[in-house]
Amino acid sequence: MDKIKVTNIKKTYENLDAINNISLSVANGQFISILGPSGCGKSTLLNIISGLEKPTSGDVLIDGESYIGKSGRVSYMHQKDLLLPWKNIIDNVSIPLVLQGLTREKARKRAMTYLDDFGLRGFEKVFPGQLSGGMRQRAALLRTYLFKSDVMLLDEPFGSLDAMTKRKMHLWLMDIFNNYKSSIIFITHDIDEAIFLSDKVYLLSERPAEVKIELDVDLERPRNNKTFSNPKYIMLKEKILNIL
Amino acid sequence: MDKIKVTNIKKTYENLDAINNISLSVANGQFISILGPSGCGKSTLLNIISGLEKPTSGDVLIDGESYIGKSGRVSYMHQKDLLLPWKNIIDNVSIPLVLQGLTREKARKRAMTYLDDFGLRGFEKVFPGQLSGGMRQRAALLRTYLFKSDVMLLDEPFGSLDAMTKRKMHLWLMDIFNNYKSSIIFITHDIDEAIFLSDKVYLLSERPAEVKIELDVDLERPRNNKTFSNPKYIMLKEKILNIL
Amino acid sequence: MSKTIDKLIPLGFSIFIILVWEIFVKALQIPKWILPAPSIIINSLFSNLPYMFNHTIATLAEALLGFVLAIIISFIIAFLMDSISFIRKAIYPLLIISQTIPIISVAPLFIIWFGYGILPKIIVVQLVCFFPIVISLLGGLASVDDDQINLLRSMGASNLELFKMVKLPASMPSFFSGLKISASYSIMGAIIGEWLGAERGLGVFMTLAQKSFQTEKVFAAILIITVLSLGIFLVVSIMEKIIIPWKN
Amino acid sequence: MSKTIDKLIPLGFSIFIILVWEIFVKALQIPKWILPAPSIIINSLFSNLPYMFNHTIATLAEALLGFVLAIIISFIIAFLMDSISFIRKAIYPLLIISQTIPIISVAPLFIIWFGYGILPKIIVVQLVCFFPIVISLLGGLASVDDDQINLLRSMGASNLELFKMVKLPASMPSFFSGLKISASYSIMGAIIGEWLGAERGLGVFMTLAQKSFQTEKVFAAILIITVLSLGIFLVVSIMEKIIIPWKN
Amino acid sequence: KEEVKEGQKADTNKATLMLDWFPNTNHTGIYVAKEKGFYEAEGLDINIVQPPEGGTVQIIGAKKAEFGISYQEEVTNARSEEIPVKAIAGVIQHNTSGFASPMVKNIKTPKDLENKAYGGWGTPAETAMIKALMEKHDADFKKVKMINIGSADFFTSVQKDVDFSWIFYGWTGVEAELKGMDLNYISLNEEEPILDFYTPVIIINEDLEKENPALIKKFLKATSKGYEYAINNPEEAANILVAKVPELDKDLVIASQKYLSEKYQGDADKWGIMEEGRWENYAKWMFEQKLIAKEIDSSKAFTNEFLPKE
Ligand SMILES: Nc1ncnc2c1ncn2[C@@H]1O[C@H](COP(=O)(O)OP(=O)(O)OP(=O)(O)O)[C@@H](O)[C@H]1O
Ligand SMILES: Nc1ncnc2c1ncn2[C@@H]1O[C@H](COP(=O)(O)OP(=O)(O)OP(=O)(O)O)[C@@H](O)[C@H]1O
Ligand SMILES: O=C([O-])O
Ligand SMILES: [Mg+2]
Ligand SMILES: [Mg+2]
Repeated sequence: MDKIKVTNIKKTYENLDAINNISLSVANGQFISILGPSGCGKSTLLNIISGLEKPTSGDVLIDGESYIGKSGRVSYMHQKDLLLPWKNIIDNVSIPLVLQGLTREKARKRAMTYLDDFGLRGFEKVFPGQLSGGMRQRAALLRTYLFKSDVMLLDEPFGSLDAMTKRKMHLWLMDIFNNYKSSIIFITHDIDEAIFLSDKVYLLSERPAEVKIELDVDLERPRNNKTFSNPKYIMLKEKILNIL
Repeated sequence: MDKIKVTNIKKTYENLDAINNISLSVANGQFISILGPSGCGKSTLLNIISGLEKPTSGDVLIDGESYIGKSGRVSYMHQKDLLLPWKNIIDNVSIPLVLQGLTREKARKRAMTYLDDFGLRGFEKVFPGQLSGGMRQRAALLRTYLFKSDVMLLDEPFGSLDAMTKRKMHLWLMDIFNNYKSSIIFITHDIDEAIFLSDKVYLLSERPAEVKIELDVDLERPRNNKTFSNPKYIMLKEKILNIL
Repeated sequence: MSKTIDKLIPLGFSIFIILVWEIFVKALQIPKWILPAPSIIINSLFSNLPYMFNHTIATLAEALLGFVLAIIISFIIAFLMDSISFIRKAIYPLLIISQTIPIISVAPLFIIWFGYGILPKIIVVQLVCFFPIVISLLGGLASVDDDQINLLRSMGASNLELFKMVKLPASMPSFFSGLKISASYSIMGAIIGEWLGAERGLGVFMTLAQKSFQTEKVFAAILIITVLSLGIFLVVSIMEKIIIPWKN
Repeated sequence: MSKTIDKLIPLGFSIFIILVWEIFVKALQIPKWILPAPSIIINSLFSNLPYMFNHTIATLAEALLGFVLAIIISFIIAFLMDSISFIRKAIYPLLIISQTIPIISVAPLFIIWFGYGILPKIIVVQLVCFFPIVISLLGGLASVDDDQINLLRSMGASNLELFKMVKLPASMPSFFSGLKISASYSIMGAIIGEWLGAERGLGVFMTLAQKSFQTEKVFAAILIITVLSLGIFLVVSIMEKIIIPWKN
Repeated sequence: KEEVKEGQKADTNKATLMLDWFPNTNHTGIYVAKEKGFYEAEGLDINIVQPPEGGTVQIIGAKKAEFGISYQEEVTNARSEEIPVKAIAGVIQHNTSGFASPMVKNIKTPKDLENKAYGGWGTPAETAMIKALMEKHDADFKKVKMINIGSADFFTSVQKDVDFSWIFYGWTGVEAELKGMDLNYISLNEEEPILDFYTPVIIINEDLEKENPALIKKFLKATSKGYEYAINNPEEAANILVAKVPELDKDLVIASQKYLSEKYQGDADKWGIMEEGRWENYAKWMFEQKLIAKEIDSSKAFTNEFLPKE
C-alpha cells in the first residue's frame, strides 16, 4: 500500500484556479521531489496534504486513511520559516519536543545535540530576528525534523543556502532518510538537488497545476559525488531541462 | 573613479564578529556578484552599503562621497521581501514612484506595464499574503527596480524561482543593466547565476567575512545560452567550486 | 456555524439573562425601587419614550462630538509624539495625568473655564475617549517592523509619508482596539459631563429619576445608554472591517 | 540624546508648566479656593502629609487589589472568548455594557450586594480596569499570524499550548497598551469606588476638603493621585520591557 | 452586612447609621454620642457610614442599615414611591436653608429674583419653591433663568453665569461670613411657612418599629443626649467632630456649630420633636405641585414616639 496517496486534488481560490488536478503517490520510505514553475501551486499542494488547507475536491490518504483538513499527522516545513520571534533559537527548535511532553530542559538538551549539524552552534540564545536568512531556514528544518513523523513535507528547505552548506544538509537528510525510512515529499527549484535526493520526480505544469510527467530516478543508493557523473543522472537532467 | 568603493569594513554585533575586513570596488556600469557561506555576513554588508546599518569601522564611498549611515542613495532589494501586507501588489510595487512624487494613478499605470515581465499580471489587486513565495520575490524586485537608482543592491533576488522563471529574470536584468548602465551588487548562492551575470565575482570566507578571492569574469556580452559552454565559463566555475 | 446563528447567540444570551433577572426579581420579591424587573423597565421606557427623546439626542450629540474630537486630537498627538522625540518625552506624563484626575474634583475649574453650555461636556467626553486611542496608537506605532520603515526611508520617504504608508496602516489593528474601548466610553463620558451641570441629557434625566426614587426610569435610561453605546461600538467594528481588509 | 537628558525632559517640562501656573495664578490674582497656586498646594501637601498617609494607603490598596484582579479576570475572559466562539459571541455585548453603565447610578445596588467594606471599591476598580485589558488582549490575539498557529497546531499543540506559546506572546505588545491604559485608571477607579461610600481613602479626603471649600487640599490629593498613577504606570512600562525582550 | 443581620436580632446592640452626605455639623450630636460613650451606655455599638450619592433612603428601605439621615422632602418622595422609610427625629427644628446671592446682585426679596439666573440641580422641587416664593410677591417666575450647576459649589457658580443659589446657611452661609463675602439671604422658613420642612431627619425602616422598638428608643435616647451636649457646648462638640473628621476645615466647623447649636432644638420643647401639621402641609403642597405622583399618609411618614419621654 502507498504511504501517501493524493487523488484528483483540485483547489480554487475565490476567482483563481491554483491546482487543476493532481494525483500522486509515495510508497513507504520513498523520497519524491516536486519541480514546477513559481506560483503554480506547489505550496498549496503541501498545505492540502498536511491538512492545513482543504482542497476544493479530491482526497489525501496517508496509510489508507483520509486526512482532508486534519493536521498533525506529518512533519511539515513551510516555505516561510515561521520561527516565533519571541523565542530564542533553541526554544524555537525544541517546540515539537515540548509539545510531545518533554520538559523544557530535556527538550533543549535534546535539540542542542543537533546544533552543530545545522551550523547553529553558538546561536542558541539568539532571537530569530538576528539570524541570517539561511540560518533561519536551517532552524526551521531542524524544528521540522524534531517533530519526527514518518512522513515529511519539505517546501524549498535549502533555497537560501550556499552550495557547501546545502551539500552538508543533503548528506544529513539522506542519512535520516536511510535510517528512519521516512517518506518525504520535497519541493525545490534545483534540478540537481531533486534528482540527487529522490526516488521519483514530479514535474508540474504552469498554474493551474497538473502533473506533466512523473520520472523514476533509478540511481543506486547511497548516492555521493560520483552520482553526478553517472550517465543515467545526466540523461535524466537533460530530459527534465527539455520538458521545462 | 570607482562608482562604489568599500574600504576595510568591519562589523561587530554585541558579542559576534559578522564582518572582519572587507574592501571591494565596483566600477561604473559594472555588475559584481558576491558568493559566500550562509551566515557569513553578506546581507550585513549590503545593509551597510545601503546606509541602513553603520559599520563598526570602515568607509563606503559612492561617486567618491561617504555614505555611512545615509540611506536613500541606492536601490536595495532585501533578502526578506518586505512587502507591506496592507497594500495590494500594484500599490506595493508603485511605492517608489509615489515617493518620487507621481500621483497614485500615474504610478499604478507605470508599474502596470512591468507586470507581464514579472509574471504578476492578474495579481495587481491581490494582497501579498495571497502570493506564492516566488511571486513575492518578483514583486519585491520590481519595486526595487522602479526606484531607478544607478546603483542596485540585490540580496538573493531569485532564490525562490524555478529555472525557467529565473532565466527570464536574468535576461530582463541583463537588459536593464545594458540599457541603463547601472552598477549592481548581487548576492547569490547560485554559482552559474553569479558567473553568467557578472563582470567580477567576490568569494567570501566563513564568518567573520573576509574577501577570499576576487575573480574577473571576462566573458563577452551580451551573454546567452552559449555562454554556458564557453571554456572560460567552465574553468571559472571549476575554480570557484574548488575554492568553496 | 452559519452567519445568522452567529448573530443570534448574543441576542439569545441576552434574552436568557433578562429572563433570569425577571424570574429572580419576581421570586425574591425584590421591590422595584431597589431593582426593577426587566418588564417594568421596558414598560417605563415605552411610556417615557417621547419625553426621553430630547434627553437622548442631547447626550448622543455630546458623545459623538466629543468622540470625533478625541479621534482627531489623538491622531495629532500620536503623530507629534511619534515624530518628535522631545514632544513624546515631554507629553507622555501629562497624558497619563490627564486620566488620573477625577474630573468631578475639578468640576469648578471646568465651569469657570468653559461655562455651562455643551462645550464642557464635549471636553469631558474628549478627555475620557482620547487616552485609550492615543496609547493604542502609540503602541501600534511602536510595533511596526523596523525593516519596513528602513526600506521606505531608503526610498526617500519623508516622516509624513512613512507615517501614512507604513506606521499608520501597521498600527490600525491596535488603533481599533483603542477606538473600541473609547467607543464604549463615549456615552458614559457624556453622562459624567452632564454631572458638571446640564439642562438636558440622559445624565440629567437619571439624576432626577434617582432623586425621586423612580429606579425603573434610571434603568430605562441605562438601557438607552447601553443601546447607544453598543451602536457606536458596532459602527466602529464595521469601520474596522472596512479599513483593515488585509486581515480577513 | 543621552539617557539622563531623556529623563530630564519630562521633568523639565513639568517644572515649566508648574511655573507658568504659579505666575498665571499670581498675576491674575485668582483666589485660592478657585485655583490655588502650586506653592500653596505643595505647602498644604506637606502640612497634611502625615495624616493623608492613611487615606493614601487605603486608596492604593483598593487600586492595586482591583488592578491585579482585573488582570486575572481579563486573562480568563480573553482566554475563554478566544477559545470558545460561543462564549465570545455571548459575552462581547455584556463586556461593553459593563462599561457603559454609569456606576454612580447603580451605587445603592453595589452597597446592597457587596456591603460597606473594601469589596465594592475593589469591584469598581476591577470594572474600570478590566475592559481596556480584555479588548486589547482580544485585539492582540486576533492579530496573530495564522500560519504560526497552523504550524503549531500541525505539531499537535492543544488550545492551551497554542495560547501559551503563540497567541499570548504575540498579543503581549497589544496587551501592554491595554495594561497601560488601565494602570492610569486604577487609582481613579478607586476614587470613584470611594464615592459609593467610604470612611477612608483619597476620594473621601477630597470630598471633605471640597465640601469645606479647601481647594488646595483637593489639589494636594490630586497630586498624590497623580504620583501614584504615574508610579503604577511606570512599573507596568518596566514590566513591558522585561516581558517583551524580542522587541528591543 | 454582618452588622445588619445582628442588628435585626432583638437582643443585639450593633447597628449601622448611614449619613446623608459628608459628615458635617448637622451630624455633630451623633458623633458626640459615639465619642462621649452615650451609645455605649445604652449598650449600643453604632457604626457610622457614609452614603453612596443619594442612596441612603434605598439602603434603609432595603434594611442594609438600621438608621439613616434624610430630609422631609426625600422621605415624602420615598413614601409616595412606597419605600417603607419613616422619620423618627428632626435634627434641626426649622429649615435653615434659603436662597443666597452675593450682595452685589442686589437680591433682597423674592421680587428681585426676576431677570436673575438661578443655579441649582434642576429638580422640580426647586422650581416649585422659587415659584411659590415669587408668586407670593407677585413676581413673575417665568423671568427667572434656571441653570443646572451639577456638582459645582455656591462660590464657584456665582463666579460664572449664576446670580443666586440654594444653600444651607449653617454651612455655606457661615463659610461666606468667614470668607468676608457679603450675602443677601432669603430664608425659606421665614418667607413661606409651608416650606419650613424638617431637614435633616433621622429615618428607619418601618419594620424596625415592630421588630426592635427597644433599639430605636435606646438609639434616640443616646442621640438626644449627644445633641443636647452640642446645644450646650458648641465649641467642645465642634472639636469632637473635627477630631473624628480632621479633613474638615476646623474654623468652618466651629463657626457653623455655633450657628447650628442654637437651631437644633429651636423653639421646641425638646430636641427632635416634629409637628404633624408641617408634615401634612408640605406633603399636600408637594402633591399640588405635582412633585409626587400620589398623596401620602403623613402620620405614617414620621413618629415622635421613640424620642425620650424625659
Ligand atoms: N490564501 C490564498 N488566497 C488566494 N490565492 C492564493 C492563496 N494562497 C496562494 N494563492 C495563489 O495560488 C497560487 C499558487 O500558490 P503557491 O504558493 O502554491 O505557489 P508555489 O507553487 O508554491 O510557488 P513558489 O514556487 O513561488 O513558492 C498563486 O497564484 C497564489 O497567488
Ligand atoms: N541585528 C543583528 N543582531 C545580531 N546579530 C546579527 C544581526 N543581524 C545579523 N546578525 C548576525 O550576523 C551574521 C551575518 O548575518 P547575515 O544576515 O549578514 O548573513 P548572510 O551572509 O546574509 O547569510 P545568508 O546567506 O544565510 O542570508 C549572522 O551570524 C547573524 O546571526
Ligand atoms: O473622572 C470621573 O469623574 O469619572
Ligand atoms: Mg511555494
Ligand atoms: Mg543574507
